[in-house]
Amino acid sequence: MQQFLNTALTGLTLGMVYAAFALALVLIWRSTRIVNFAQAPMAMTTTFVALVVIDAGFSYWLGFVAALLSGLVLGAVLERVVVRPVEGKAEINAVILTLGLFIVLHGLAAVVFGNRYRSFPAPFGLEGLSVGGTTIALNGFGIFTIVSVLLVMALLVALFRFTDVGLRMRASAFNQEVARLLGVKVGSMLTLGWALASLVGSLAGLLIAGGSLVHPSYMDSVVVFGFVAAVLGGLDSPLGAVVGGLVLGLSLSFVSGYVGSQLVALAALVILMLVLTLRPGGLFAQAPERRV
Amino acid sequence: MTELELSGITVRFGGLTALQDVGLAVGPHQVHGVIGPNGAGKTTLFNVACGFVQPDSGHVVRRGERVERLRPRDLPGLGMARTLQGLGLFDRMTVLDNVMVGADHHARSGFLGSLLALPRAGADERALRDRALRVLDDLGVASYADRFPPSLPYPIRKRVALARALVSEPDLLLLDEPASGLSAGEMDELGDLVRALTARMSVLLVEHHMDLVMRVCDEITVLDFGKVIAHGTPDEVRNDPAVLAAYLGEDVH
Amino acid sequence: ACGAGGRDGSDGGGGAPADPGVTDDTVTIGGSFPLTGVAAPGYSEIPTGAKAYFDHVNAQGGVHGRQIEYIVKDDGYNPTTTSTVTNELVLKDEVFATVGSLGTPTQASVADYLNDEGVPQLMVSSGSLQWGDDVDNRPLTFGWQPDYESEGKIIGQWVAENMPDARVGLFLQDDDLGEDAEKGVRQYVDDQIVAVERYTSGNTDVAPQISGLQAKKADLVLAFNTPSYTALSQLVALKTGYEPQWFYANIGSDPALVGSLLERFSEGAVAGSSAALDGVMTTEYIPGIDSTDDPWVQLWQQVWDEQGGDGELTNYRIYGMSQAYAFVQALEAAGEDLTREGLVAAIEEGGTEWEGPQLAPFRYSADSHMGISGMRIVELEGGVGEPLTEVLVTDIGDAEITADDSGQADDSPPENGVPGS
Amino acid sequence: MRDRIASLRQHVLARHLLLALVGLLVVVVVVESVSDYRNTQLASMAYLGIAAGGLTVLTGINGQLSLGHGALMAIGAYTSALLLPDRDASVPLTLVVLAATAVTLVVGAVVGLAAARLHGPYLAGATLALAVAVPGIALYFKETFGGEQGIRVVMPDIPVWVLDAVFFVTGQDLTRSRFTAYIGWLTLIVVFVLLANLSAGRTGRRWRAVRDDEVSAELAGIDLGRARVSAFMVSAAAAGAAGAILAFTVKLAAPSAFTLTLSLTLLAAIVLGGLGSLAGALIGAALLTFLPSVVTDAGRSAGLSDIQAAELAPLVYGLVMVLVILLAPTGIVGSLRSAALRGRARRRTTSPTTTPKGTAA
Amino acid sequence: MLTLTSLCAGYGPITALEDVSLTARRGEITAVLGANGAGKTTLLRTVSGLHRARSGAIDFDGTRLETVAAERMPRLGLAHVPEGRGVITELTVEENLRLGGLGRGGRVSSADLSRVNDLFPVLGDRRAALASTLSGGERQMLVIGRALMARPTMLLLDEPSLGLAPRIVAQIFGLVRTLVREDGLSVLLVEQNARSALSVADHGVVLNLGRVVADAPADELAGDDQLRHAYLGF
Ligand SMILES: Nc1ncnc2c1ncn2[C@@H]1O[C@H](COP(=O)(O)OP(=O)(O)OP(=O)(O)O)[C@@H](O)[C@H]1O
Ligand SMILES: Nc1ncnc2c1ncn2[C@@H]1O[C@H](COP(=O)(O)OP(=O)(O)OP(=O)(O)O)[C@@H](O)[C@H]1O
Ligand SMILES: [Mg+2]
Ligand SMILES: [Mg+2]
Repeated sequence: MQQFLNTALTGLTLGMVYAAFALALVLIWRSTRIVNFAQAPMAMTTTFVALVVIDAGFSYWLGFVAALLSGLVLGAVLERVVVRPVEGKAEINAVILTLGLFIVLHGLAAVVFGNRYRSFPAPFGLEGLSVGGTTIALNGFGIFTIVSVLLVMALLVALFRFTDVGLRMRASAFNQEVARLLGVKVGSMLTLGWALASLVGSLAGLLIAGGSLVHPSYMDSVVVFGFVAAVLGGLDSPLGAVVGGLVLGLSLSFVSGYVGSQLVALAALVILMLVLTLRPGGLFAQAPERRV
Repeated sequence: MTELELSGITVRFGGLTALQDVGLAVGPHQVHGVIGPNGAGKTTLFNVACGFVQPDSGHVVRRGERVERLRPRDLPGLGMARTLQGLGLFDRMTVLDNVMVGADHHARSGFLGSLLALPRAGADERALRDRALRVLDDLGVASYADRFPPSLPYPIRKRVALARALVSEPDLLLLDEPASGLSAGEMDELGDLVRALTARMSVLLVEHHMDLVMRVCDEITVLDFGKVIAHGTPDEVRNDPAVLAAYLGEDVH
Repeated sequence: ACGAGGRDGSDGGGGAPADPGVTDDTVTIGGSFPLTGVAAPGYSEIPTGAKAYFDHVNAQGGVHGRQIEYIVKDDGYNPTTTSTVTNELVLKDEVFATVGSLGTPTQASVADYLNDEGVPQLMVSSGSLQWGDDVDNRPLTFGWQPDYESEGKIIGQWVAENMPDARVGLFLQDDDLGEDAEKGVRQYVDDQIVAVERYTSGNTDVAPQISGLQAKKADLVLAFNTPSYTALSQLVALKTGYEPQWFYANIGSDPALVGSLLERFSEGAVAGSSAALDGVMTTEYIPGIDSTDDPWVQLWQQVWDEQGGDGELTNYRIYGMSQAYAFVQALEAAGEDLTREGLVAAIEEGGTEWEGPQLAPFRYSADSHMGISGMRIVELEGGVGEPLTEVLVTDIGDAEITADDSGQADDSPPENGVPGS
Repeated sequence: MRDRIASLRQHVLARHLLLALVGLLVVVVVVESVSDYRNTQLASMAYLGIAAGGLTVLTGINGQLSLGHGALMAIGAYTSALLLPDRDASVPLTLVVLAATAVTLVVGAVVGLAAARLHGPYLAGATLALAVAVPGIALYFKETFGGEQGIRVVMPDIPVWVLDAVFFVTGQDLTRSRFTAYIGWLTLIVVFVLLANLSAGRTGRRWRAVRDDEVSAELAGIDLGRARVSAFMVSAAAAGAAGAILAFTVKLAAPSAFTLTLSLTLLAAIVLGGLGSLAGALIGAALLTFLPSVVTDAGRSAGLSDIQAAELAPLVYGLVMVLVILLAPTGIVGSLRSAALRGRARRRTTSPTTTPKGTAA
Repeated sequence: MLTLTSLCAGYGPITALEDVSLTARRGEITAVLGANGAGKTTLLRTVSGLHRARSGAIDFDGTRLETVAAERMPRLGLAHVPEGRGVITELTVEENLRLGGLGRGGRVSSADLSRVNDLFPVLGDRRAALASTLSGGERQMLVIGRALMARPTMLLLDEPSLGLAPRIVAQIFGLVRTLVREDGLSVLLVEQNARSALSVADHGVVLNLGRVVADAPADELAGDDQLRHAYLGF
């Protein structure tokens, strides 16, 4: 029973972490129609920024803020300088470009921050909470993770559903020329999309890193599962990202604990294929488009 | 026998009824026009006839035989072809290749033929190419054969799209707004062409340009809000008060 | 063996030119390691240690007047790349031998090739059995560190004797490390084992595994994992309130590294750096960074200070240096006329006698190419291993476990740090 | 005009066989004149090239993005490894390659069926999951697939008649790495001829049509699902053959050889080379085979430490990817082609200005 | 109001506009006519900043537009209804409309929304539907309605009648006339359908192969048989 509970709880926090990453992907997808494969190394880089700040003797929260801000800047700069030329072009070029960025950032981080394991502090206790005398696999940081992901999701839903900026961002993503004709500063919107996404990605990085070990590749496995979570939910939907993350986190935790950790990726594939077979556009896909 | 008969077609999209109990029949060597206000359901009707939309009720009868669960890819086999309201050209293929795709169902050689480039496949390819070039020639656009559509003027592209439909040698052709974006002169040529086609096939035509419709159609069905509000010869329809009110507007053209 | 006749490496025809990689004043050797990628943290330091030691030897005039040139390639822990870079080492750089190359799947992918090409594959950095137990098929391959099976046996026997009532849980990396070790452990404590959990390297979420051990109420966990997983398992245990007795195999118990990793998470259990693993048991087969009194460690520190590059001396670097030391001994023993055949013969003949940092002797002979034969069990106190046993030696299969009587553990290094002088 | 087009296109097979023959000659000359080390690199280039050629069909010609072709290569490699367990195994290599191809083809059919309804990022996600899931199977079924260590591939002795024949032709003894290079490149030539045939013929045209406009393709009588699945199968078959060559070259089939990186490398190869063109796939494969070692060597000779030099390689590799996409978005072949077109346009003064991306070789 | 002077524009080696000069006066409908490929669309795109002129000047109420970014146009009071299907199909009908209203800066007024919904009741009915589900003509209405949301002072209309039923065409032209008359809107109207365009326009400009071949009051053009036959095809 306790094993079941603990497996579920770790699955829950893990799922939230995937969800955070997926939210960043959804944000970029909605605002630029690009799947950002470089999300993970971007977040890794900003996590290292936080680590530098914290190692310099400042508080965790200052490092936290530094990471988020540097994420914002990194996203904006990358969009302006590197990604701009491929936006609205062939999908695959953007894929390759972000993969290239992935490799470059990785290489740079190894050079700048060193290629070794480092520990990353957490602001809250790492010891599990104790409920009725037994310790459960949920600690202060886990709760922080859950709360912040839900908050980000709510903010994103609000941004896209209720605000003019959200509408402008979506318009820019879908049809740059028309958006421009309608007075939307398309360039700024695309930059904003990347900056915000990179901020959310940085948050994901911090949530994964907190109370664990980091090194230049520490986010790599999240790339796959975060992306799968986003696709499960249906890339366009923040709610879908969170649901997708949870579904994945929980199932993978159980597969790992009760079947075998080698099959975790296979389980992800099976879940994804089951969902996509029934709903080719993910769980929260919009109604299929009119074709003719 | 009719070339195509649609009977009792009803289509709903969620709460919206796009077509309600619509019927029409296209006779041999006839041009049958479908007109109606925007959103009346004309394209949807075409989509039913082509298998893009499965009707909630009603059925499609081709040469007296009822077609069950029609799919778009069955069209060439049924001797039907259709152009789209947009262009739908293959932008990264040459004009010739575009048209050869239209002729595809004439080819007999299969995957293995392609894989090994068997002589049979080669002969097939040559035959397709000849067909395609012939049709392009007929429409006066053969000189663009090795160009790519995005680099061509709009009217040329329209012709390429038409060529792609014609090359399958259908005996029922469905044209969705073939004249949109054409100049008056080009429209006249199109009218002549459509009339000429009736020697070989029947045509079902959706069009908003009344000059053209009135000139080429033998029979016209008028839709409004998904229902047939009038049906008859161009003259009958032209003077039908319901049609005037719903579609033509009192004073224009 | 080889298709085109007469190209065998063992072609003894008289007057043959010197073997590749050897000149009168140099010997070129190579190695492949994960310098980039997921496996790079830690492991990429091993060749820097080895290199520092070779530089030290070179500065003393080399071996038999030959300077040692050590070419290090990156394989990113991907066997495909290993095969590519090993080809490069053999065909382009024409190395005399590979030394210390790291990893089981990676080195397995080139073992046959190296043997076919007649290139000695020396002191592979892995505890798999396959480097030493198949001399007939791989006459040129040699292991170095104690194999995981022997380690499992030594640990298993100790547990059976000293903690017969413990409910034993196994925490295993899901590859030959876990597998070989389990085989060894089960020889002694098969009936004590209540849970076996395996994690896949690369999957950093080990909570389900730890929960599994906890659920089966294992109160002694024998863990065969890499150092980062030691830290991860400790963290998860903290989270789930699981407090068994931990016993980490040598490979995962780099106290300095794990301690520094855990130091940050300073809540309750883990306080100061070195104390992080207090009370945890492990094994030891070479002295590590925390044994500052050990003459070998002092030598390594001196070598690193003189020849090392950036960074501190670490246990990974000590590992590389210890390995390099053994290789220099082999060169020394092979004599002035350096040939591959001669080198292999020298290791097989004299390897068991060599002095060196290793606590137990090598098992090198014409029948076995297994490396270090044993280790002792220690309990970590302030980052230093307090011996719980003397040095125990054994071999794979049903070889007995005995106390080492060779006195190997009491060696101390020669004055200038170069063997044989 | 008509005649020109016709005559150019008429003899597809003759044209491809001629190219293949020229290719073969080049291969013999190159393989015989370079060192053994270069020959193993050539063998690596061959398997990357074969897989990239297959991916070109899928992604370039049929428009389906696959991030999982490494997994398909794994299936080919494991099949080969299972067929070559020891030196006495007498399965001829040709048969091994065919078996690897066939098995992967079947798997490709299954994956293709599942993938046929997916688009864009959803397809990318599914294939990405495939790429990471397949190695896990090898870990789980340790008994059969050897777990983390994988299965060794034991190459049979080179048949005597081959040795004799090669000696007769070239006057040199055939070394093992040469032999592997020959097998790799012969396979590549066969695969490329077949792929080029498909691409130039009716099948290729259908694939392209589906890529460019589904609705119009369907109206022309093309079964979208079948076109997609068949492209997937062809592409998977090529990946299977590539996997076999990989197994021959590396002499091991192990999960860590088929990481996501491999899949992404293939994708990078076809885009950098020039999407949709088989020549591009080959150029991309060459780039990715030789670039890392060239960069590492350069770094080392510039005085960097081993680790720094090793870290330089991916950095440069990533930069090349970014720069090619930014400066030559149609890849190397695409850029060459549009340069040629511009040259021709300057001579003719009137010609299409928008150069369509990616038409097949 | 809008004056083009010696405008030249093209695509690569193609010259689409050559030395075009024309004036669209305030409170008038100026029709730009010409055959396919005459350069009409290019003209509008150059005015609204989607395409850059090679040379020449564009003056809008004293502002030089040649270097002004397209996204600034709505604020200057220019609204461009692009040729073909310029709806954002992935957004709903209402989102498309609101986007139009945002162009001016500031918020979307519900009065504007209901005005457009009154003009095109279909759009009101289908408010929450994705624009991709609309029929061809409904999309055309949406684009025009969206442009009106910005309350422009000058409207650039590229083939508004494309795909519209005759009655709707009449309705739209009537609407444009009303706006011109009552709100002082100025319109630059590009049309293939010269006859109906000239029937509503005050002034007409005929382009042929990128050059202006006629520039005169609408009724004068409609009366010029030779010109009609040569360039307007009716
Ligand atoms: N897939 C769909 N989902 C929802 N509504 C749809 C869908 N397809 C069509 N409709 C609606 O059904 C009605 C009929 O559409 P249809 O395209 O058939 O009109 P049409 O007569 O072709 O109009 P037009 O002349 O403007 O092209 C329209 O109101 C349209 O918005
Ligand atoms: N993106 C483009 N690339 C290359 N040439 C173009 C492009 N757009 C237009 N042209 C060419 O510029 C010329 C003018 O085109 P434009 O679209 O302005 O004409 P138009 O009068 O609007 O024609 P239509 O009635 O077909 O809309 C034509 O020759 C056309 O082929
Ligand atoms: Mg329609
Ligand atoms: Mg136009």
